[in-house]
Amino acid sequence: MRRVAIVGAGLTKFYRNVQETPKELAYEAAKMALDSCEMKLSDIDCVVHGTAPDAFDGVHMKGEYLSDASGGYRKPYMRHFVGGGSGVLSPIHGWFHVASGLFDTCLVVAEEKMSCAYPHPAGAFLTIFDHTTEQPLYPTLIWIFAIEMNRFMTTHGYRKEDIALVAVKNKKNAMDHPSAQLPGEITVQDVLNSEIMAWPVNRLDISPTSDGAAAIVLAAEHVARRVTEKPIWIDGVGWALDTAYWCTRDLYYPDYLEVAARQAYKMAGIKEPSKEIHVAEPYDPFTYKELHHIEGLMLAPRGKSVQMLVDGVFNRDGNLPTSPSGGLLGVGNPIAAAGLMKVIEIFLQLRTEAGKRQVPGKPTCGVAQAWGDLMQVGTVVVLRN
Amino acid sequence: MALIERYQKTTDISYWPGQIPMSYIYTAGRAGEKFFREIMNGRILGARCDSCEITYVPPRTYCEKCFARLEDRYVEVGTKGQVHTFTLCYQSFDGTRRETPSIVAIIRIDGTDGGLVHWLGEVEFKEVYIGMPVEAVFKSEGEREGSILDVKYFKPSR
Amino acid sequence: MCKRVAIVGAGTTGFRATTPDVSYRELTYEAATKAYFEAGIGPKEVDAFVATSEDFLEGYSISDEYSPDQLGAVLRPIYTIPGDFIHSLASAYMMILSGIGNIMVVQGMSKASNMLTLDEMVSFAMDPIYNRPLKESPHAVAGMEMARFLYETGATRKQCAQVVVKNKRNALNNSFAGHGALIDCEYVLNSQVISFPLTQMDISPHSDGAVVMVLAEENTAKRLSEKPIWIRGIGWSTDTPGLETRNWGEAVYAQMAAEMAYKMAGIRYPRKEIDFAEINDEFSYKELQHLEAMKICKKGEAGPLTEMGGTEIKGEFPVNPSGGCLGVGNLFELNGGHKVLEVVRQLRGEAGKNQLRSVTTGLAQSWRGIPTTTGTVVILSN
Amino acid sequence: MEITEKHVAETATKLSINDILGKKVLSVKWEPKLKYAWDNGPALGRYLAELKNGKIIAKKCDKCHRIMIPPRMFCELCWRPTGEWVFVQDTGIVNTWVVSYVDWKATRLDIQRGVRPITPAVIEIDGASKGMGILHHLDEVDPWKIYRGMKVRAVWKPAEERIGAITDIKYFKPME
Repeated sequence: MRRVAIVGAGLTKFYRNVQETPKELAYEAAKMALDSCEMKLSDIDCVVHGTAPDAFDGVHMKGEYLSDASGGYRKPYMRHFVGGGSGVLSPIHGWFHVASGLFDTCLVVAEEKMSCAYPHPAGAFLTIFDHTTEQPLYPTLIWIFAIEMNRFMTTHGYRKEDIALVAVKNKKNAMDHPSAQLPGEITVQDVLNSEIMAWPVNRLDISPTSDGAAAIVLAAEHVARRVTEKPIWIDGVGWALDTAYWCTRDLYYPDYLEVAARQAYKMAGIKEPSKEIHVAEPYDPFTYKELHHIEGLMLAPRGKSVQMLVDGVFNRDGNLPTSPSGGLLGVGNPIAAAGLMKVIEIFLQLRTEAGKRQVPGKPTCGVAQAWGDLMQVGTVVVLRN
Repeated sequence: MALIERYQKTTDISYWPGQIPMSYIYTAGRAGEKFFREIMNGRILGARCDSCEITYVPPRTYCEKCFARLEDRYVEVGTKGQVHTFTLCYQSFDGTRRETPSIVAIIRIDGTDGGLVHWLGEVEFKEVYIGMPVEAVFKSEGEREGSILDVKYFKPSR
Repeated sequence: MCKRVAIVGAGTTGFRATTPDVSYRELTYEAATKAYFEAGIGPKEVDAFVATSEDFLEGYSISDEYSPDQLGAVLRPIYTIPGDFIHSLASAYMMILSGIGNIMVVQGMSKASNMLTLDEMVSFAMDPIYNRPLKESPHAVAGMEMARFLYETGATRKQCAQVVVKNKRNALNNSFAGHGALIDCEYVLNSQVISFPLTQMDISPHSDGAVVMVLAEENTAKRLSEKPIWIRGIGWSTDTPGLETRNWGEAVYAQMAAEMAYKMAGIRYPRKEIDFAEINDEFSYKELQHLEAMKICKKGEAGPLTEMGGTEIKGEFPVNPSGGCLGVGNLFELNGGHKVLEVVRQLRGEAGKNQLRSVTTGLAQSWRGIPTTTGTVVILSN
Repeated sequence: MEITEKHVAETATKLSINDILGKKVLSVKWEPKLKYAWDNGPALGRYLAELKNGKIIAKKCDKCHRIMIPPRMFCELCWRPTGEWVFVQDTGIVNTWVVSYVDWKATRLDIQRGVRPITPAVIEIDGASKGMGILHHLDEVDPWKIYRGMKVRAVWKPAEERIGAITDIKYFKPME
């Protein structure tokens, strides 16, 4: 198997509304990624783009629309898609391109401009549900999270005030992130007192809607060693989807994520994830989701993640820092771009280039993960330096 | 095939109707903002990449070939051009048939590698040819609102 | 390349204008059942799956959610490519080369008949700032491209019409095809003008259907199939998406995708080394334009060659023996799937009355339709 | 190469929605008509037809013996065609639920003025296999007294109003 490394990264500011078109956003991130490793567009053999529903940016076949701005002009260019998991599927899909031996370098871009959907993206969230058996009931995205959170809490006996600590931790971490949309020092009480959206989900349990883009450059070993002294290797990749009949699954545990994580760990030779992984970026569009995913990634035993959170294990200076970037709750959630932002955070952490966000102890192994669709997708990448 | 049971009667067959209810607002963007502000002044803006020797119309913040930043390379390109290709279209964007067809053309703005997709006016379809020189006809100043429709159409120029 | 990869199973429902008796789930299930049966495997033996879909064509805002069940891919590695079927094929091919697994499944599906506002959906792919406010039909883009193509190459409307006549006739002998017909050039030329010079008959009508294929690495392929069809070269490319700056006369995307595939397959003289081709003909002129872009014909040669019957089943270089998009139907993201399927059937000698004599290498090409400039090419050998 | 404030400063220009609506910056509006008629197929077609009759129908897999709702023509786990049709009850238990203060457009309900929160739930249907749930609404219940395992029953629309849709069941209500 060819070794493939991340050698450069770029990322835009995340805001609720930006002036830039989706193309212009994608270009900013892609350009920064190339500049970061002093590569030119002509050094790039192929391009992949990860972006979530067309219904956000409001362009049918938006992968085509975004192609030139992602560096895809007259190059092999391909878009991939697993809803919210697309961001972390991006390095995986880029990895195929390079590991296959067909290409030596790959530019990986992820973009999302949710603010195009005006007055709100509700129609997009409504139409993720089954058109015949569910949409006539007018469900919304928040419900499905609340449904899952409720099941997760009642199964393990978790308390809302403990889960709220995720928002406190991530928003604080985000204060050190230059792209962050919603950083801040808040308290558990702030979360509990924020307006109820759909019990058990309050306003501050939710990540914002955002506009933003992110990009990384992948290279095969012989190129990677030439362009950087600190290549970060993609050592494990995993992804899986569960059934679309989401009401027939027990939502308390993300089986799809465990399947994806086992695939990635096996490839990376990881036997005891909680010991061998030093820093993690689990997907946190909602507070409980970070804990749900920490359990799915087998970084905490089932039913024990909340105690570890309360004990400070997941703090930036804890034993197993999670979302040191500030996560989606703090940095923002331009769906696919947010997933790739998480990969970039692990990349920077392993290069000890995360600045004020740097976790102590020179980490050597990290994992980034995203989730998507109807509580259904797990995408996992294991990185090492 | 592959299924054990299939419909045996046409009258049993059914469908479920629905839609994706969405509406959008798109910002013109960094380059677009500049372009449409100039359109309101009756001018057309392009962006020049010197190393690729390309002039984009409409302007972009980037060169798609070399990824150079072009934001300080916006240039005015004039309002004249040539018909690069054209068609007589009887259909609207939603597929409905139109009584009066419109002449749609790609106008290659002189001295550039880009142009605009727009209508041709003040000309009969059978008089149009590829390479025909044309110029932009703008709405009157008070009517312009920073849109591609501030150009009414292109007409033959002498 | 160190590993060889073959198609060892191909299943389809066939293609019809409407499929009112089954949902998208059953449609894919049928194609998958046939593909797995042909390969002699069950879904549990598959290492990873690739689905092909575009949200607005399925009517979901996140269509990939509904991909796993009908492929038997629940809790398995599967992702979606919003591209052409041949993109997905390339993605699965790269997974095998990467060492992710030995057996991959690729799926594509069209329920075009379920889209009630199809033209609006295609319009929705245009640039929202510069193009959409004109409220012009996407067919105007095809009309303009056709006009420029005829202008640059000297091809005639009659030669384009001949493509329609040929493909619809070929489709009569293809039991999978939904739009076969016996017509003449006059019929095409006299049909209603949509966007001059494009007429109603120059536009391929759409079809429903599904295709599922099983790919395997060499050793596995030889074990699973007596007639493995080898992927010798595959390529994909995207030109600029902007209408304003693109090259209107030539299909550069097809040229670049073909060059990539030829290089991989070690092909230097495509016209000689390839026996026949299934080429995207969503609009009649596209078949001619693509033939020239892929260097199977010189510029300006495709029209006359077609007029002389050179691309007929019995011609010098058969093109679209299946009937193409004009005869089988426009399948949107599945267009490439149908093309690959026909090449596989020809190379296996299973193409029935349209079977070509002693063919060993075939080319399948696709294009993503208006307003894109994305093309894919795959070269297969038996 | 740390990514710093300096790097990202000019990558995106922050606006408020009022900058766009107030035309401080230029924009274009668009409302696409994205309409469909999805073929139900034999499984969902029968499901909807039986809902019109005031009944809930499921389908059984002969191999894993799951009685599945909504019914499907094939078992996605065993990868084989399903077997017999089975009528299940219109009662069930609450698996998990939500007390929602927002509707599907994320508009806040006027709870202060007495508008009842929306209470969607996953309801495991009696007669189907364990864990087989459907999404539906709960009503005629104090939202804060819903609990896991609560027994509920479907409240149907009158026969003449039923059209063959999931909404032929108005909602589920507690059995006590």
